[in-house]
Amino acid sequence: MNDLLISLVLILVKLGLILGVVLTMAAYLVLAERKILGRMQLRYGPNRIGPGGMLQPLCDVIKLLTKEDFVPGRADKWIFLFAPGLTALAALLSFAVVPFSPPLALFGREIPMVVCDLNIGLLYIFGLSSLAVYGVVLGGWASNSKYSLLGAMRGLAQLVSYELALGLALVPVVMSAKSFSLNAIVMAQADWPNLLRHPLAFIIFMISITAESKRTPFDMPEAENEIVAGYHTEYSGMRFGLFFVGEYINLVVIGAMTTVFFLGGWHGPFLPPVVWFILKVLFVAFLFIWARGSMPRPRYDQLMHFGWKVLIPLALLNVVVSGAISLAMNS
Amino acid sequence: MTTALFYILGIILLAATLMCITRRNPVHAVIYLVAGFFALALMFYLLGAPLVAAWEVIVYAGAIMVLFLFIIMMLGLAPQEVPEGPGWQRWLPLALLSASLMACTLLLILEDPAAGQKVGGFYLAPQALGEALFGRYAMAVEMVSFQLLFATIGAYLLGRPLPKGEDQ
Amino acid sequence: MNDSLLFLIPLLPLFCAVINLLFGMRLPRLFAEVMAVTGVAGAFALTLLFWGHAEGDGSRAVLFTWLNSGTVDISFALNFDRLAAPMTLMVTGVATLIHLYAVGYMHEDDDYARFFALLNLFVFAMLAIVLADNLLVLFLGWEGVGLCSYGLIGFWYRKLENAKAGTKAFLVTRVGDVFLGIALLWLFALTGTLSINAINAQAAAISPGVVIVLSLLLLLGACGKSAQVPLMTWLADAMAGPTPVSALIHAATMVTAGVYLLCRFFPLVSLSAVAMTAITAIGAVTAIYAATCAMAQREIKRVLAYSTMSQVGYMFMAVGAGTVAGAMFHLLTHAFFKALLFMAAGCVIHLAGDENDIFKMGGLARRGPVELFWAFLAGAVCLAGLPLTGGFFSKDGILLALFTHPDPLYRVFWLIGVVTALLTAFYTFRLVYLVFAGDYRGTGHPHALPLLMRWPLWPLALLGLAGGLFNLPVFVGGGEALHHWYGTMAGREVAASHDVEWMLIGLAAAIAAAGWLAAHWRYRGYRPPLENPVSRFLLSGWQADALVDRLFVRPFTSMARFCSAGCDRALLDGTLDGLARLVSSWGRMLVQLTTGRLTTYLSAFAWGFLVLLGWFLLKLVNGGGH
Amino acid sequence: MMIPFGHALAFAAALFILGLTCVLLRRQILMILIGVEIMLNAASLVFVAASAYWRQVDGQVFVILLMAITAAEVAVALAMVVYLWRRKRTLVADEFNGMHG
Repeated sequence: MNDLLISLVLILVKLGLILGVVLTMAAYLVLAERKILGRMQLRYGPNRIGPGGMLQPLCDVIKLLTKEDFVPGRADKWIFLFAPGLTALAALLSFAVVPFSPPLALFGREIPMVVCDLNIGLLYIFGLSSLAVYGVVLGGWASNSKYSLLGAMRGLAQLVSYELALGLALVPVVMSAKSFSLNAIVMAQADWPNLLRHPLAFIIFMISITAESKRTPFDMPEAENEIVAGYHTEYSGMRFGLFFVGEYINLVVIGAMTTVFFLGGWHGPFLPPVVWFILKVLFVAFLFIWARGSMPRPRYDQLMHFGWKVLIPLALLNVVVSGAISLAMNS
Repeated sequence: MTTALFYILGIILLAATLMCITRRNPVHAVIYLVAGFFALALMFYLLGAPLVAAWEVIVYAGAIMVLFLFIIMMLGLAPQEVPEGPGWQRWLPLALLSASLMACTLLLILEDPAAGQKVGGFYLAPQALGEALFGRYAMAVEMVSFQLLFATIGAYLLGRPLPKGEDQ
Repeated sequence: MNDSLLFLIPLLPLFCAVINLLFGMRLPRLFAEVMAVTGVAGAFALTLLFWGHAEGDGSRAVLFTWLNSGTVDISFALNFDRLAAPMTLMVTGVATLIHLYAVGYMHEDDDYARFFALLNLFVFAMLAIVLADNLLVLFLGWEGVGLCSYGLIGFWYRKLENAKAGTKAFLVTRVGDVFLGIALLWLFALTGTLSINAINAQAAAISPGVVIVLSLLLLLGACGKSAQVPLMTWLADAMAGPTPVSALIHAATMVTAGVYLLCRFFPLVSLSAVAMTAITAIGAVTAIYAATCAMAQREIKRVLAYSTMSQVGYMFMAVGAGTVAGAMFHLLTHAFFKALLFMAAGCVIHLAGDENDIFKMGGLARRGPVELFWAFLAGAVCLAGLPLTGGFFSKDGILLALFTHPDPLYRVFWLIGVVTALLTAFYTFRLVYLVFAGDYRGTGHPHALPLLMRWPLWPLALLGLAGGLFNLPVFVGGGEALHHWYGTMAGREVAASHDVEWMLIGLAAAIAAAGWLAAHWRYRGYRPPLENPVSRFLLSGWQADALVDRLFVRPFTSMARFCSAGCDRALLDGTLDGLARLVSSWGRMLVQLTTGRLTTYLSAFAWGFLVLLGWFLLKLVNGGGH
Repeated sequence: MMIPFGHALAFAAALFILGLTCVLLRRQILMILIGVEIMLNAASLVFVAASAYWRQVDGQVFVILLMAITAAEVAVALAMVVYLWRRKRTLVADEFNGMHG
């Protein structure tokens, strides 16, 4: 009973810690993005509230919370209401399986630095990311607006298409770790990160994860100069905020996934593992912001063609070649 | 606790499916069905099939149902009025069938000693499943993958634009 | 030389045929022509090289095992013996000359590759007959020459009559082939082997009645290929083919295949006196029949065709009289002079501007090159049997054999032979006078004669005229070389006193002279063709086509009509239609079930499932779950 | 977790009946297809339960194969749905009776 209680408390503590860190990181990523984009476009970005604009996220939250929560007249009310939450929820739940540090020895116990080390962790993340699709699709559909629906369908087609390439890009990673567990995947990269072992997989992964997260240059579902704001055109107040925050939580998730799958997780010299982990996540997030600041948006059919005719065949080829190489190495 | 969870999930599954099949709006039906599939996936997990559970979510909820949604949205299907009340011809086979199916199951549960035995405590690691799939069942996997290929070609052919004059 | 290299003799033409068939139209014309000629000439050269292997019991070569099933072991084997060697030499030699002639003859035709391929293929098939060691190879060649002959007669198939003539030849010879096939299968059933030599060796063990039937079957088979009565109607029509084809197939080689077949099976056939008499009778009837027909023909090639039938009839008579050597001697000389005559006739037709009718020719001796006249005349005197020519000696040998036969019936055949000789001399010189003498009566413009069409005539003329020297009878100081060569295969020894021989020679010379004189008297000046019933009757070949039509085609047609209208349409179709109507009316009732509505089908599916489930439930209740 | 094998079967049977009901009663092709999916999942549940009952891997293998086959089936079926929609602008199953006898 004592043991059960302790582990329950531990899980709660870990959950709280992760929630706090992730939400804070998401909030400040918004600020970081605005500032970095500002710098790239030769302007300052938010700098009025707090030192260097550090309190800006707080003000944004207050503003969104106090705005009217408007539901369009002919919308499908219940779906409209719960769709944004789905996006944020799916992103948050992904962290349950992300290991951010080696197991910690505390009070004579081994405490794994992960909420739950599922042995199918990778598939778990996949399942949640496919759940996240529903947030976008249902939100867009329920708004009962032309642009929302267009955005939703774009998002759906794009997510379904690129999820395939994403999954195939991770097959070599699983092959070299011989496990779906994220912990095992990180452990397998003790010598050198997968980035060096599977560079093609990394490139495919990065491209498809960009499409998966609907970020520039693959932000067709919310392309503001084509379809207003896509699936969240009709949203306002905190529900828009949930979409918005969900997107930045997602950015953190992507950073964590990239770190775990390709950058060697918490492995690194000199600095404590947790610091390495956070640094790597932030670096990946910076890459995405950088891409947003410097890349144009392709046409929609080009996007689909690229996904189906280039990325997926390439990923398949990569799986075959990596499999053959690892077979040859083992025998 | 997990035993109770299994029954709760089963009831959620049945309830969600019941809601699904009675919805007039196909989008609602799909949402209920996805909820049901989640419950089913968790049941699979409880029955010691983590990999199947994950695939249930990824394939059924993440791909197949999404495709249904996509088609519904693309065709802009409005909630369909039921054209006519179901006559006895439609209910009768169903009622008889359901009754006899349930009767079969109940008989099995009551009569067959095997059905009363407990199931549980079984856990199949993904690796073992993968070894079985690509070892003993490699031929089946090949056949299924060919079927997928043919289905892709078939879907592509069906999806081409209609020749002029065939459109009504 | 290795025995197994014998295969090169037939395979060389086959190889060239295949090459021409596959690539002929893509290769230069010269290449196709040269290859076709080379293939046959090579076979000729090889035959000369292998000549020594034929002595004694000959040599046998096995290429591969064709069929091996149970006790049957048939190999693709060739047998190069004393009977086959001269025939092979003749076939390849004459074919070489004819190929050369054909190069000139076909120089304006665009379809040369098909022509030469078929021609080469024909030579291959003919060699397969001649060299066959067993019945299967023989039959392969037998059918092969039929096929090639069909393709070559109908070579200009765009004209309907040519295609029809090819079909007719194919079908009529097929009647004979059926009998041959029966004979071959029966022989196999009796002796358990297909080897010709083995069958001949075991022939004495077969019961006499069966031997008669077998011999008659072989005879009928031979009749088909050799255009003997009653299967003779195809040969005259076969003249629709190109002239080299007529020369090769319908004069020198294919029509003699029947004679060769009978010679091959001579040990078997000679066991039965009845069969021998039948062979002689058929030969005699054909000889006189064809000779009478030839007297009334108007087309030059048809005259020659009928004369061929007549001469082959002589060869049959020789076989029937028991002298294989005599038959083969006449076969060889006939091949030379008849090929010569056909090739010269081709030149004549060229000169007359594609005119076939001899009554529209005349004076060609002055119009054309003079050597053509001499070549044609050489062939003609051989055919007419003027003394000292090859034809004279070979024909005389046959008449002698007939005359000296112990059976008195053979005197009748001898008489027919003598009368035929008279007719032969008459129509031959009728042809010569009508074509070469007098003034030109036609309207056609002569074509140029290529050199290649002229000079192959000379070797043949030489062989025809001097062919007798190979086999001069003893009493005129000759050595009877051919008889000695054949040795045990030569058949009956023809023995007669010198007085009888001199008497017969004198008679033959007189008859030839008489025929010439009669023709001279009748056709020295031009006379238009007779228009009386007799000549019409002869012109149509004794109405043989009409007879066949009456006797076979019409009864067969009416029987077929009865089968079609009576049995098939009324009885069978009626029954089946009735059944079908019944079924389709049931079907119409069942069709009501297929509403095309998905929901109907699904609920039907549910009902079916319900039945299954009910059965399962019943079993569960009864069996207590197990 | 310990439950009787029969209970898992009972859940599967109930799920199957629900799917069958959907197939037989609904008239819209998409809903019929959804009914088919439900029935397939009922079958999967039986497979997984049997796999746990006999402690064998085969049942789960079959579920994986079943999913792949379902994916193929859905791809073709939905392509046909789109095709039918383009033909008649409706998805009521009984409208398509062009194959009646």
